[in-house]
Amino acid sequence: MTRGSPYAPHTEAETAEMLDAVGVADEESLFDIPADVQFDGDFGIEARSERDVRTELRATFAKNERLTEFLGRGHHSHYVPSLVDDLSRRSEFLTSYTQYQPEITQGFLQVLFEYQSMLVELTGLPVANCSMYDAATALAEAARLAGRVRRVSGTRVLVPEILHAGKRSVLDNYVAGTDLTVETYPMDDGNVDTEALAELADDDVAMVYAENPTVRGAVEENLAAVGDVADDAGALFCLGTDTVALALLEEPASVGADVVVGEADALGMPTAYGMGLGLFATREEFLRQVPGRLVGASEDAGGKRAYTLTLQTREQHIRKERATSNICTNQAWVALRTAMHVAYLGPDGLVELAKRCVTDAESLAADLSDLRGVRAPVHDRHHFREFVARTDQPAKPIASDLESEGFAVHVVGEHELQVCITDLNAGKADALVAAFEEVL
Amino acid sequence: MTRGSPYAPHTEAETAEMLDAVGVADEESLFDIPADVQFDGDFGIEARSERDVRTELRATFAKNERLTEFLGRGHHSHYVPSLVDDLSRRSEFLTSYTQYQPEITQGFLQVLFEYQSMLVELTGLPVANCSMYDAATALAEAARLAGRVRRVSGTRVLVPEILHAGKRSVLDNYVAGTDLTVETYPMDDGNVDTEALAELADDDVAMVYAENPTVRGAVEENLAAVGDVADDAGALFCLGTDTVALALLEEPASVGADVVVGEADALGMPTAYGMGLGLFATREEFLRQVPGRLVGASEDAGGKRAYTLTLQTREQHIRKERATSNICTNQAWVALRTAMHVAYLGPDGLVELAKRCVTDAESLAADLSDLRGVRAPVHDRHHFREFVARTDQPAKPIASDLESEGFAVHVVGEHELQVCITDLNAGKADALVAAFEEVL
Amino acid sequence: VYEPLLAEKNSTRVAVDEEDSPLPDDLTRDSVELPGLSEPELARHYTRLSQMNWSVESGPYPLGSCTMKYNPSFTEDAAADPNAAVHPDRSPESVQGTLELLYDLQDYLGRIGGMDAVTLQPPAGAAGEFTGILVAKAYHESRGDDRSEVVVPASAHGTNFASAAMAGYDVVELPSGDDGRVDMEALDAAISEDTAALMLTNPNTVGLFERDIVDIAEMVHDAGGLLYYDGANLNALLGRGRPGDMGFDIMHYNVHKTFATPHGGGGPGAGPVGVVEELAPFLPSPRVRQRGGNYELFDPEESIGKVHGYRGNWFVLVKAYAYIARLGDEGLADASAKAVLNANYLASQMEYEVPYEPFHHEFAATAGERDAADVAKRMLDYGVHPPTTKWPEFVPEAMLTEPTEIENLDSLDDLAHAFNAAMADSDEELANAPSRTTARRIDQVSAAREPRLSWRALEDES
Amino acid sequence: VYEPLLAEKNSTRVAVDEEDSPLPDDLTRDSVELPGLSEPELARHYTRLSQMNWSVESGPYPLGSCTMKYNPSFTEDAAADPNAAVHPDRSPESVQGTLELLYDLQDYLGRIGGMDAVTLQPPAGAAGEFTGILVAKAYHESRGDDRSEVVVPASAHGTNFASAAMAGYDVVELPSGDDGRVDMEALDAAISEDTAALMLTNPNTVGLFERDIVDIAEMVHDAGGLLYYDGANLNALLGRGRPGDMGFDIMHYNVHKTFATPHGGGGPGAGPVGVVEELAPFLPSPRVRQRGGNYELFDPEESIGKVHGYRGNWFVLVKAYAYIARLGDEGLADASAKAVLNANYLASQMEYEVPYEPFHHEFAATAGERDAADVAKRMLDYGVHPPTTKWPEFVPEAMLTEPTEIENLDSLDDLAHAFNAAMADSDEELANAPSRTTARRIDQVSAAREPRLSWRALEDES
Repeated sequence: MTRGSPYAPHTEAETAEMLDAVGVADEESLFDIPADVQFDGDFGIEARSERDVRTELRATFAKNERLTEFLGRGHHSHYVPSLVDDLSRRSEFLTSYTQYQPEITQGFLQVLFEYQSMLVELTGLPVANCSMYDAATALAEAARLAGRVRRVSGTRVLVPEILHAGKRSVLDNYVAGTDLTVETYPMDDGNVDTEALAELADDDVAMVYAENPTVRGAVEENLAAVGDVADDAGALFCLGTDTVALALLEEPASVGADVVVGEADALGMPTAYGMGLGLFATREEFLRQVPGRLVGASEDAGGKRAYTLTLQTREQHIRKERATSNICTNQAWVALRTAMHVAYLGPDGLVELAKRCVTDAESLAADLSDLRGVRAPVHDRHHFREFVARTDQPAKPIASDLESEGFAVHVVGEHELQVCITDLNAGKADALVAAFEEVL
Repeated sequence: MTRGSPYAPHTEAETAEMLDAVGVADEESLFDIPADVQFDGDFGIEARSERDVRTELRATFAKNERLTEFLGRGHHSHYVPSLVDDLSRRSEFLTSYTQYQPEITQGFLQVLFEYQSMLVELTGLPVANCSMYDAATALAEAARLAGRVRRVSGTRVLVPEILHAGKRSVLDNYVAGTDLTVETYPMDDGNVDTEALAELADDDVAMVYAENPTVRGAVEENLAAVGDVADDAGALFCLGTDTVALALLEEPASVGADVVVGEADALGMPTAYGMGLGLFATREEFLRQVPGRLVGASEDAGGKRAYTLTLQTREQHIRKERATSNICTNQAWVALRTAMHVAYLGPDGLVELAKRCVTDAESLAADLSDLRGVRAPVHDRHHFREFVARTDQPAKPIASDLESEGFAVHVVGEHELQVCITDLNAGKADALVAAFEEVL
Repeated sequence: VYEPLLAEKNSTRVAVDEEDSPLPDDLTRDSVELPGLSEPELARHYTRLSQMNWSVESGPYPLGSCTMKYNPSFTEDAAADPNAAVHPDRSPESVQGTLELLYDLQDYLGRIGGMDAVTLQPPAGAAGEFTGILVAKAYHESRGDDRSEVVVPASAHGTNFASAAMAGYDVVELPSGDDGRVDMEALDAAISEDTAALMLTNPNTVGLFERDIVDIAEMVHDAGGLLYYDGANLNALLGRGRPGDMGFDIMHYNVHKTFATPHGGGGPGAGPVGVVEELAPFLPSPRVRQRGGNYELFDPEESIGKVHGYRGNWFVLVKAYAYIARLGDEGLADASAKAVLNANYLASQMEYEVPYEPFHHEFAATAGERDAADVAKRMLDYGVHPPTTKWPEFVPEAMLTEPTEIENLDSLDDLAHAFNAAMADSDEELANAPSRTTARRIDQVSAAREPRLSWRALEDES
Repeated sequence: VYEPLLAEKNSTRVAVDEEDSPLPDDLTRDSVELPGLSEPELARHYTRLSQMNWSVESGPYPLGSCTMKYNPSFTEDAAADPNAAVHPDRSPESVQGTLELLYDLQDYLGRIGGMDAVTLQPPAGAAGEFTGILVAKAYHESRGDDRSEVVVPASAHGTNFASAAMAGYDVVELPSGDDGRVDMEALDAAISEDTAALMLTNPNTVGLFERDIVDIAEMVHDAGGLLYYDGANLNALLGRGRPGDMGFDIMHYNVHKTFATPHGGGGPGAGPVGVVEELAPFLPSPRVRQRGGNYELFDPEESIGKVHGYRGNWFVLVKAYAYIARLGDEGLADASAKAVLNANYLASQMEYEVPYEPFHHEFAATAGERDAADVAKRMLDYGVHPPTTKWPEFVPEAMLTEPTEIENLDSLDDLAHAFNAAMADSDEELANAPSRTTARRIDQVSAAREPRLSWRALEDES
C-alpha cells in the first residue's frame, strides 16, 4: 500500500537507489524553491481509495434528477453504439498524445484522416481540420479566418438575430482583439430574412453566418440566396450545421458555403453537459489560414503511404503570435469517436437517422398541436429534430410542471417552449404529450 | 441497414459474386437438409436494435431488488478495480480462443502461466491448472483424481457434514460413473471432529476433504491432523479454500494437502450469480492425472522463452474416453481477471484484505451479539468473512424482515442466520446491525 | 517482442506478521511472496501481452468446430449492468429480473433447438454433454433399464467420448462411412439393448448433414436408446433445421459458438441442455418457471441434481440472450446462410482437395502429402489464423476450416491466399515456419517432457 | 503492417431519395457517399489501427512539457456514469450533482493553485491562456487603463504568444538569461506602463524554478501589470509551492497534464483558470456557488462572457476531480517528488550534456553536434518514445525530457539506454531511422507541399 501516489511505482529501495545515483539525500533536496514561497503541502484534500471515490461520485451524480430530456439547441445526442465506447477506450487511442512522432502513431493519424475525409464527403468542401473545441469556437475561428484572408476586405460579421447566446458570446470574445465587429440580421418566420440581409450587406462585410437547421430547429430554405448575398458583398459565407443534418439537408458546397462549422459530436458522444466537437471545413483556397490540426497523407522512406500532421507552420508551436489560432490540445479523441459512429452507421444508417430527425419532429409537433392551448411548430417551416411551440399559458410554469412530471424542455420565450426529439427520447414522445396535456 | 445478421458483412453484390464462384443460384441451394426435417425458420423471435435490447435488459435487471447483500457461503466478491475490467475487456484477450497456436497467443499463455504461478505461491503446491468451472466441479474432479492415482486404493470419499449442497450434488454426479462413494464426517463446534474422522477413515478411503474456512466461515484449526488422518489411511487430503483466504491462513502444502480446490474468483469477478472459477492445485506426483489445461514454459526455435499448452495427452481431444476429464472450454478469461486482481493487490494488499476478512467478521459478530436475542458467532472459532448467528426468534421471518429493510442474509437453520462481510458491504455493517435491532 | 513475467519485474515477500495479525500464529502462514507492482506497470504489462495475442478482432480465425464469430460489444455492456450482479442465494422474489432473463433464454433455446425443456446450468459444452448423458442415464434407470453403452462416431469431438466415459458408460466407437457420414450398417451393428444413447453432431465434423437422420433416430429409438445432439455445429442450421424435429431427444447448445459469446481464451462458455418432454423431469435443479406473473425456481421431480455449484455461467447466458434478441428469426437464419456460403466460397478459392461434400458451415480440406500442422504454422506467416489441423482423424492431414459468417469476400480471399501460398512453399519454409510471429515454432516436446508450470519452476532451474 | 482506409474497403453512395424523403427535393442533397461496413469489419479496423499507435500504456512517453502520466482506468468508469450525462440547459435544481462536482473541483483547484476563484470553462490549456488574458484585459479596461503589451519569455510555450496575440495584444518577447531563467535586467527593460501582463511558466520550460519570482512579481505589479502563470509545469510543484503564494494573479491548470486526464491523441483537455479575488468578477459566465445547501449558477458581475459554447469539457473535469480525490495531499505531493526524482535520475544515467540546472520535473539535454530530431527518430528503434525535440529554441538541439512520476527504475534505465545508444549510433543509422516501426521516416516536406487531406484527395490523384 503506497503512502503516496498509487501511480508512482517506486519501491523504497528503488527510491534510495535513485537518490543515491543523483547524489542527494532526499527528494526535498531536489527542489530549488526559495523558502519564502514554499508551501507546506496542506491542501486539506484527503486521499480516498479508488472504490471510495467511485462510490462518492456515484452518490453525487445520483443527485441529478432522472428527467427525460427533450433538449437540443446546439447540444444533440443520438444513441452511441457500444462499439464506439469499447474501441475508443482502447488505451492506445485514449492515452496517446498529439502525433508528433508519426512513425509510431499511424493508427490515430489514420483515424483523424478518415474523420477529415468523412467531413469532406458530407460538406462537399475539400478541407476539414481534425477538430475545434465546439461549434461556438469553430464559428469564432471562422470569423477570424474571414478577417485574415486576402479575398475579404470587410470587418463586419453578420449573424442571425436568433444566434445561440453561448455562440454569440464566444464570437464576441474571439473577435475582441481584431477589427471585426458582430451584427445581427433579422429572421423571417424562422428562416433568414434574405431581403433584410441583403440590405445590411455591403463591402464592409467580412462574413455572413447562417445555420441549417437553425437553433430553433427550422430547415433553412434560403441558403443559396444567403450565399449569393455574401458573395456579392465580397464576404465569406459560413454555414453552421451538424453531422447528422449534413446527411440529408443541402450540401454546403452546393449552396456556396466557404466555411462550414458546427457540432460534429451529435454522433459519437452521449449527452455531455455541452462538451462538444467543433466541425471546421473550408475551401482549398483558405488552406493555409485554417486553424487547428490537419492530417495529410504522405509516404515513408520505404515508399509506403503514411499519415502525418501537416502544414504545422500555421500553428502556435511554430508560428507563435502569428499563428492562425492558439489552439493546441483540441478534441482529437471526440473526433475519433465521431468517426467511429459515422462508420458504424454507414451512409444508409446515417441518412435514415437524419430522415427520422425530420419525421419524428413533425409528428411530435402535430401531436402537441392537437392539444388545446399549444401551437407547434410556430414557424411554417420544415424542422429537423426540434421546433418551437407556442403556448397560450406562460411557458415557464409549464416547463416547471413538466419537470415535475419527469420531462425537460427549453423555455425560449414568454409563451414559447422548444422541444427536441431524437432516437434517444422518441420512445417517450407519447408520454411527453400526455404530460403536456396534464400540466396545461 | 442489413435485413439479416448485423454481424455478417456481405453486401448484395458480394453475396452474388460468392454464389457465382460457388456455382449455385442461392444460399438455399447450399443446404443439404432432407425436406422432412427442414424448418421454416419461424422461432417467433423478433429482431431488436442494439439500443432496444440494452433498454430491455436494463428494464429486466431493474426488477431485481437493490439489496445490500451479506451473502457468501462459497460465492464471495471483493471490490474489483477498474483496471481489471478495462484490461480484461481488451478484445485480444476476450475474443481469443484456446491457445492451439501458441506462436500467436503468447500473451494469453503468459497470463495463464502467471495465474498458475500465483496459485503455486499461495498453495505451496507445485502444480496448478489454469482453471476448472467452479469450486464444486474442482472438488469433484479432485475426487476423480483420487480414484485414478495409483497411490490410492480406497473408494470412499469423506466430506464434512456441513458441505455446501451444491458441491455435494455435483460431487455425487461426478463420481456416479466410478466406484467412488461419498460419505460425511461430523463436525465439532464448526471444525472437523478429527477423532470421529479418524474413526471413519481406513484403507478404503480415497480422499478426505476439508475446508478452510468452512462453509460457515470458521477457520479450521485441525488441518494438519486432518492431513495426518488422510495420510494414515493412504488417502489424499483435499483442501477447499479461496484466493483471499490463502494469503493469510495456513499454507496448504504445510498441512499436507495433496490437492487444493476452491473458488479462485473471490478476486477478479463481481457478484456473478454463482459463476465461478475452480481453483485446482496439486503435487508434482499427480501431474499427469491433473484435469484441465496446463500452460508450460518452453523455448521457440530461436531459443527464446515461450509458453504453450502442455501435457495435452491428458485431455479429451487427444485421449478421448481415457482423458483425465471431459473439460474443454474452461474459465480462462475469469482466470485472467483473477490474476490481474491478485497482481493489482500485490502481496501487501492481498494480506491486508485477508486480515480485514477476519477483523470485520469478528467486529460484526460482536455488534450483533450485543443485540438481545442474537448470539454470534455460534462456533467458538475464529472466522473469515462470515459466521453463523443464533437467533432466539425463528430465523426465516427475521431474514424476510431484513429483506424488507434492504438486506440479504442466509438462513442456515431454524434459528440460524449466516452473515458475510467483505469490503463491498462493510460500509453498511452498522446499518445491518440497526436493521437487525429493528426487526428482532 | 518479449515481456518479462510479473515475478521477474518484482517479487516481494510479505510476512504475515504475528504482531498485527488477527489470528494466532498457528492458524496463519508465515509469509506470502508475490509480485508487487504499481497500476501503471500492470497496465503496460497486460496491454503488451494483449498485443501478443490473436483474437477475432485481429483477423480471420477459421478454426473448424470452434465457430469463432464476432462477439458484439453491446452484449458486454448489457451484462455489466450492476443490477445483474446478484448473489445466487438471494430470495427468488428479490431477483425477478434475473429469473425472467433465465426463463426467457430457456424459452428461446427451446424454440431454436425444437426442444421442450432447457436447463442453463452446464458451464460449458462438455459439461452439457455430461449433463445430457446423466439425464439419459437417469431416464433409463427410472425405467429399470440398465444400459451400459454410448455409441459415438469416430469423427465426433473428443468430449463426446470423455463425457460418456465420465458418466460411467462404455464407449462404442462407430467408424465413419465412406461418404463421411454415419454408416447405417455399422450403426445397426453398434446399436443394441445396451445402447443408452447415440451421440451425433449434425452437420457432422466435416460439415456433412446426416441425410439419414430420420432413419437413424428410428433405429436408436427402436433399440430403446436415446439420440443426443452435439450442438457444436448448430451454426449451420439456424432457422433451417431443428434437432428436435429430427428426432433428437437431448441436445446441448454451445452458446460461445452459436450465440457469439466470447471464447475468452478458453472460456467461460455455457452449455445449456435441451430435452424432449419425457426427459424434462430429469434435468438439473433448479430450473425457472413462471407462475402467475412471477418467476420461481423449482426442482424437476426426478432431477439428477446439480452439475455446477450454482446456476452456471450467468454472465455468459446474459450475452447469449442479448445476441439472440438482436438477431431474431431473420438474423439467425442469415447467420447460418452466410456461414455456409462463406465456407463454400472459401473452399472454392482454395487449391486443396476437400474429400467430403456437400459441406455446410465447415469443411475438411486435406493437406495431402504435406504435414497439416506445418502448413498451419506457415499460414501464421501470412497473417491469418490457421484452421483446426489433423482432425477429424479419418481425413488424412485434415485442415478443418470454418470461416463463420463474419468474414467478407476480401478476408476470405486473403485466407484462401494464405492457404494456397503456404501449400506452395517449400518443405524447408514450412519446417522453419512461423518466422514473422511473436514467437517462432515452439518446442512442444520438451515442454511436456520437463514440465515447467510456474515461475517458481523457472527460478528453481536457473 | 498496413491497414487500408475505410473508403478503400467500401464506399457506398446512397441516394437521398425523393420518394421517401420527408423533405422537398430542393431542401435536400442528392446523395451521400461513405464507407458502408459491418460491425466486425469496423472492430478489426480500429483494433488494428490502435495497435499501430504509441500510448502511455505502451511504454515511456517522456515528452517535455506534455506530462504524459498514467491515466487511471477508474476515472473513465466514474465519468461514464449515466447520471453524469445531462444536457447543459437543464434547470440547476435538477442537476445538483453535476453542480456539486463542479463546485468541489473549483474548490480543489483553488486550494492547489493558491487561487481565490476558478472557472472550469476553458476547454484546453491554450483556451485557458486566452481566457486569462481576456480577464486581464477586462480588469485593466475596468480601471480605464489601456495597456497594449503582454510580455512573454522566449522560452515560453508557443500558445502564450498566440493567446496574447488573439486577445489583441502586442507580444514583447523576453530573451532568456544566461542561467536559463528570466533576466531581471531584460525584464526591467520590457516592463512598462503598457504591460498588461507577464506570462511565466514556473518551473520554466527547461525545468528551472524562477528563483526571483517574488521580485519579478513586484516589478510587474509595480508597473501596474498582472502576473500570469502557465500551468503546464505544475506537476513539478504540487504541495511544495503555489502560484498564488508566489504573486501570480492568474493561472491556468492543464488537467490533462497535472491531473492525469487522458490526452486522447490530442484532446479533449481542460484548462480551468484561477484568479486572485480582485479578478474574480471578470471570470467567464457562469460559475457555480453554494447557497443554503444548494448549488447554483451565477454570472460574475463584470464577466467577460463565454469562451466555450457551454461549460467546457465536462467529462474531462470529472476525471480530474476523481484523480485529485484519489491522491489527496500526500499523493499529490508524492507525484511531484517522484516526477522530479525521475527526471534527475534519468539525466544522471544519460550521456548528454544538460546545460541548465538544477532542473525539476523536466530537463533540456542537448544533442550537441547531432540533429536532435534524428536522434529522436533513432530512439524509436529502441522501443521508446523520444522527448520533445528542438525546443525550447535557446537550447541547441534540445531534447526536452519529462519522464513523469510513473516510470520506475527499470524503465528509466531503458530510456537512458535508448538515449545513449541512439547518440552512439552512426550518422547513417540516424538518417535512416526509424526502421523498426510501423512506418519508416515520413516525408513531411511533400506532405506540406502537396497537401492530401482526405481520401477523396487520394482518389482524385490516382
